[in-house]
Amino acid sequence: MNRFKQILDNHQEYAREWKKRVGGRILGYFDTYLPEELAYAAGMLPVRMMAEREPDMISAKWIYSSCYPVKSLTNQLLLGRYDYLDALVITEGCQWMYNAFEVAMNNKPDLLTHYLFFPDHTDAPTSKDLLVSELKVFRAKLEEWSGRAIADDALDNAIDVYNTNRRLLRKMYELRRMYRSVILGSEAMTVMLASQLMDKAEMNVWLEEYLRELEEREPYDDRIRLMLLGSETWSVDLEELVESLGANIVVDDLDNGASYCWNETVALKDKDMALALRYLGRPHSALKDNNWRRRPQRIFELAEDFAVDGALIAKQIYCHPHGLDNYAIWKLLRERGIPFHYFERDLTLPREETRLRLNSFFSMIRPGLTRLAGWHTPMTI
Amino acid sequence: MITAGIDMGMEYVKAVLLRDGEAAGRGIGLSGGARRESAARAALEGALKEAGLSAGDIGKTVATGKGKFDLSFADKQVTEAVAAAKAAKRLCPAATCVMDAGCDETLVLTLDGGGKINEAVLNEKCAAGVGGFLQNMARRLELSLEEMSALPPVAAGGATVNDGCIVFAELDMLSLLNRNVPVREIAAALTDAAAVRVCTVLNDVTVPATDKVVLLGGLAKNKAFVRALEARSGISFVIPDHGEYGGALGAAQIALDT
Amino acid sequence: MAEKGQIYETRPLEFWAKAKELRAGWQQSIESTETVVGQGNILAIADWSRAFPAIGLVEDNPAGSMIASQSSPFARKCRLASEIRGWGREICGYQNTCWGSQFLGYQADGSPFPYRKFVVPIPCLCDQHNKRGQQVRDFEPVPQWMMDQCVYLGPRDAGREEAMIEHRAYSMLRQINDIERLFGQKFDDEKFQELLTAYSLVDLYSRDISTLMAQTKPTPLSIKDYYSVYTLGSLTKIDPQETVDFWKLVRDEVEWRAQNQIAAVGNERFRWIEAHPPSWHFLKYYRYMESYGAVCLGSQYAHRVTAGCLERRPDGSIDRREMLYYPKDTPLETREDGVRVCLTPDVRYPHHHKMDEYIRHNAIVEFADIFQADGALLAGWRCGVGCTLTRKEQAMRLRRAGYNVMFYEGSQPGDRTDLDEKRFLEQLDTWMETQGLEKQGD
Amino acid sequence: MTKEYWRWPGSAWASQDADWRRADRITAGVDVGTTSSQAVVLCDGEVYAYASIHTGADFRKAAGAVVEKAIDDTGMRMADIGAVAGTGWGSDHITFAGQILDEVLCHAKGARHIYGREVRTVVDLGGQTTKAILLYDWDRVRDFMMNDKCATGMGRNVEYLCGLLQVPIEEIGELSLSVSEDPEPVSTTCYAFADTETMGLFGRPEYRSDKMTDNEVYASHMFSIAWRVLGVIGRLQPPDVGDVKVCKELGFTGGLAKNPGVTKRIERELGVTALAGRYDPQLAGALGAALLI
Repeated sequence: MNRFKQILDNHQEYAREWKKRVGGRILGYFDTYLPEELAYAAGMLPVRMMAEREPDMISAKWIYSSCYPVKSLTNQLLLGRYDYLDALVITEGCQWMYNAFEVAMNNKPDLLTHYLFFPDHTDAPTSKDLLVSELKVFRAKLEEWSGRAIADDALDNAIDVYNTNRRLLRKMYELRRMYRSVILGSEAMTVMLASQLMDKAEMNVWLEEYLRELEEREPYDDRIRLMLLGSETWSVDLEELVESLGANIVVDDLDNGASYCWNETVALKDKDMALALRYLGRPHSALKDNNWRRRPQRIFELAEDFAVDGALIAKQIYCHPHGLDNYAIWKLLRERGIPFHYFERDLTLPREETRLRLNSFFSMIRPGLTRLAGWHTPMTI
Repeated sequence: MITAGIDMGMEYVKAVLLRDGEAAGRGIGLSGGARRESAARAALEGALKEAGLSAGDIGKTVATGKGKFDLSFADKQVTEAVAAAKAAKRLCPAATCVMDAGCDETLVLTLDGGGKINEAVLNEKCAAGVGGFLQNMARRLELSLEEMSALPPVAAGGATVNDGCIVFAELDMLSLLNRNVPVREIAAALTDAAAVRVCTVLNDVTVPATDKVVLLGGLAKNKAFVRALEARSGISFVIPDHGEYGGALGAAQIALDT
Repeated sequence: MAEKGQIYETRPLEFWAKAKELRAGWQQSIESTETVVGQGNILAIADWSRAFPAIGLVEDNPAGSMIASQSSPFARKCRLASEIRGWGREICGYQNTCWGSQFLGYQADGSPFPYRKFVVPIPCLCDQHNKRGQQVRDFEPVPQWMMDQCVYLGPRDAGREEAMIEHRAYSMLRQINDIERLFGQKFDDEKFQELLTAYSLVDLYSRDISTLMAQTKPTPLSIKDYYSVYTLGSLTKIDPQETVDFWKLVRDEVEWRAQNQIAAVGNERFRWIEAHPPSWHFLKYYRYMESYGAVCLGSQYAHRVTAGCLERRPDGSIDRREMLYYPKDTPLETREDGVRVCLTPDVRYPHHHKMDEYIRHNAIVEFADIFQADGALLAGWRCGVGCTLTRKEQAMRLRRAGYNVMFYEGSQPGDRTDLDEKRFLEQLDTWMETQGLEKQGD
Repeated sequence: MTKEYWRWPGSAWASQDADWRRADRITAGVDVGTTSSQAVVLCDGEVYAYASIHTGADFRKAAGAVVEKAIDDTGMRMADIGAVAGTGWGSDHITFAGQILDEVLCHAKGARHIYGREVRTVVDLGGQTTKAILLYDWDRVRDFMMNDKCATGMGRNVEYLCGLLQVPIEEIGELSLSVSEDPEPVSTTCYAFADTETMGLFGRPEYRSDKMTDNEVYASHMFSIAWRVLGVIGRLQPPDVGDVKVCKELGFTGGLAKNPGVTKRIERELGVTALAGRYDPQLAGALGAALLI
């Protein structure tokens, strides 16, 4: 566990060190719609850009009114924290991220950049064709950057490594599904986030060891089982706070959580098509879930499957897609009797305020289980 | 000729009298929203007393500040930017940049050699109220402003609060308080966050100034804040005496010049 | 109409009367015909909807800002209505007001909300809108067709474009087919082509108008006046031939004014540009600025083309930008041709916030140069993603090029939420006064 | 010494009729909030004494001080209190409490005691947080909603504003109600925006015609606070179509509940009349804690 935690805590260190060790190039990406396999096959290490809380005096000059994570990304890029990146790629998605991408593009002329149009209309019969066309463009760009063609077996290998990673991460979710979980939400999220920072081949080795460890582990006590919904996350502060109050997050529907690993690439002769189908077919982020609403139903199914007691919806301030999704999700959760608590967060988690919310929420949904100064909360008012 | 400049700030009203261009008197008073006009009269009264003059001696009065249009007896109103630039030019002829950090607004101006304003940048609304916030927090922490001003700088790796929003900063402050972090450390963290916030305005001009930057406004009096600001920005500010009277001084100078 | 500080002759616009007449006629026609009203975005689908006899499209942006301008208390109520149903408080005014009214079930005057009969969601222009359209179906399972808004960055790439156009053409043809089937209306292919031809003519006239505004000092037409006829023929649907005639009329009058040095604003001494459509309160601040003798020439958006419709040629002359808006070599014989013609420019010339290399780096500076501007007023619209994207950078670029730029925080797009009007006007004072300009005519 | 307009008066009360020495069971509830702290002492389930003070910079000190203040002059000592329950932001610091309870539960219980059993909607208007609580008509919390992070700090904001405007905090609510018609509220997003906007409302020549009177400015600010609270209340039971819906048996708790400029406006917008209570609404949290022991 500590290994993963270290990766996450020093989220830029791994890539820097990898570059020194392997000598390869690093490709930074913004959201999880990037078909990483292509970059991996081209010998690059795809690394997810992670927001970080630190004093920010620069981003306001370049970007206005964005969410705090994107301000942080802008800040880090301008401060040169990401100067080890060789390339920066964005897929069509969050526009705040796009703004950060543009700022980087204009301020770091040496950075190789690419914009990949990922269809917002994911379920048209022509969407896959368009994505294949975009993948070919991306592939050509990667080949131009590296000066050599992406070999078929390299791509096969990349797809295999990524699929293995997804399978292992799914296995971790299976362990969380057990009635008495052997893994805490904060641990699982740490692994999840670390996997977006690491070379997947190495990650897979670590992960296998970790899963073996987990199988040996004694399960935790009966805890309130929660589901985490809302915007992407970059730290496990919230999970840890939840755990300190006697609950556990057992499943999530975050774009960089469960949705990142939920489906695998199914082998096809046409590899671009195989990748296109994988990414079009993944559980969608709020932004891409813009035609027929699929998220509410998926959330309900996960809630049933993981037998959750309630849901926490934590939306980043200024995250519009999630703001617009609340309506349908709240409605469905209410109709089906799944209690939820909604709150906004930014990069700082006001611990006390959140603790008060959570205490009240937990004692509402399972009064007997709340840990408040060693006493059980009375059942009635 | 006697000219008067009155700066109708959000928290304080400041008055400055010039006798033939030489500073003759100053007066200050809490502005109190709706009572600005009477506060301004009182501040002016104070300045007149110091100068040994009477109201009838004043040849021309120019008002500036957020409430400049509330003053019925002003001959002219000028924006805060114009007044601040004038004051900076007077106090430091070589100034290339002036920053006016007050209760509510933070204004940064870059000047050319002749004192003309190249660029005027006002804080984002999300960064409003920094001065008032610090005072409010001092009150919450049961510190006087003097005590807050005398605090040592924040230690590296110590407590921090949100530097993006004063509303969130207050929540963080209360969390620190609940975790038994010493009040002085919390105050230092708040001061540092305010300095970071003010730095965003300083950075917002096309080419941020590095030298000969004049700091005006009430926050200039807060030593801990100035130290934090200098550490964060890397600028060594020119801090004139009575910097909080900058706007009023500029207005009085404009009354003389026009 | 002599004003204090007047430098140039000015006189009222004559096309005004005709514009009013057209607008009234349009108003009458929509009140008298039974129209199937759907939700969609004019940019992407207005072109086909008009070839149906009675299909109407309502876009949430204009609908929202119209509600907000009718009644601020009602707009506030709409915002509250969506907030309590879970919408984030940072969802912009357009969305909140329009869909808040749907949540309430009634409009500002108390009449029932006009529920849409179908919906065409358009993602991508702005994240605020990315999910727009779902709100319609949350209420009632009406037909829905999505229309992707494809863009790309970087050098022109014919292969990339073709895939995008195919993707969109498929959606559009399917929409037309389905509407014929579901609402029993016949798509008039001839009218469709007539419309496309009319649009290209209007485009030419409007570029003439832009050229005249840019190149004549004093400008014969201010953007304040231009905006009042801007939507005639597009959002305000009138007959294609009438549209063309009207735009010719406008062009001719502006040309005449330019030749005779008739100014839009008699005391013009400062020319400024914007970077986006103005917010709903624009009339007030255009007028306020005119009291300083500062006249607004509009934005790249207002002049209809992402990069601005004019360009400086290598020899220094200024001319219409060579646009592939309606490619000359494209035949316009079948419905598919028409659809492709509709879709091509959107892909080739992306909407202004997703810009290609050229546009990002140079366009706004070139625009300011061509329009002989002295400064620019750039708005940061709180919570408006698409409206605000890159605005800060543009400000920086213009400043470096020597323009005096005022960046201000406006309302949320669509309504007056978050607008601190007094602060904004004081910023305008600061902007003017720091350049030594004083109010005229006091 | 300039007058501190923002400082609201604390309170303390002890029953003159009852004698605590005869009580079988003495219990106390302590609510240490971000801005104010309250203690309520019960003798055999009946309110015997209470106090309310500014929390200040030391939560632990406040917790002790508020209990001391409540039992001051009664001859009772801390040791005489059989059981203490604590709640609130600083509840960790109530070292003498036997149990710590969550705020929603305490406010709900306290509100039931103050407003009677029929209360169904409890709106807690605190220094930092705003909570809207929906109760079943049996003794359970059905749901609760708390403010968005951006809408934090409304109670504290009124303190700050009163200091700035130099208007006594006890009066600003009434003053704001003396206008003939409410102006548009200032920014309903957050208090930072609202403050800047409010201070700008005091006059500008271009707008002399709509220049506001002082009371209208206060009204505009109070209205914006009320509006932010409405958003929290409405989220409890959003109807499929239509305006904000609320169970009309509504009671306010918390410090800001004593500001009619806020509560009356909420009542007006909701079309309900809030229940009248037996005790100071600010005591609800501490009272609830004491009752829940």
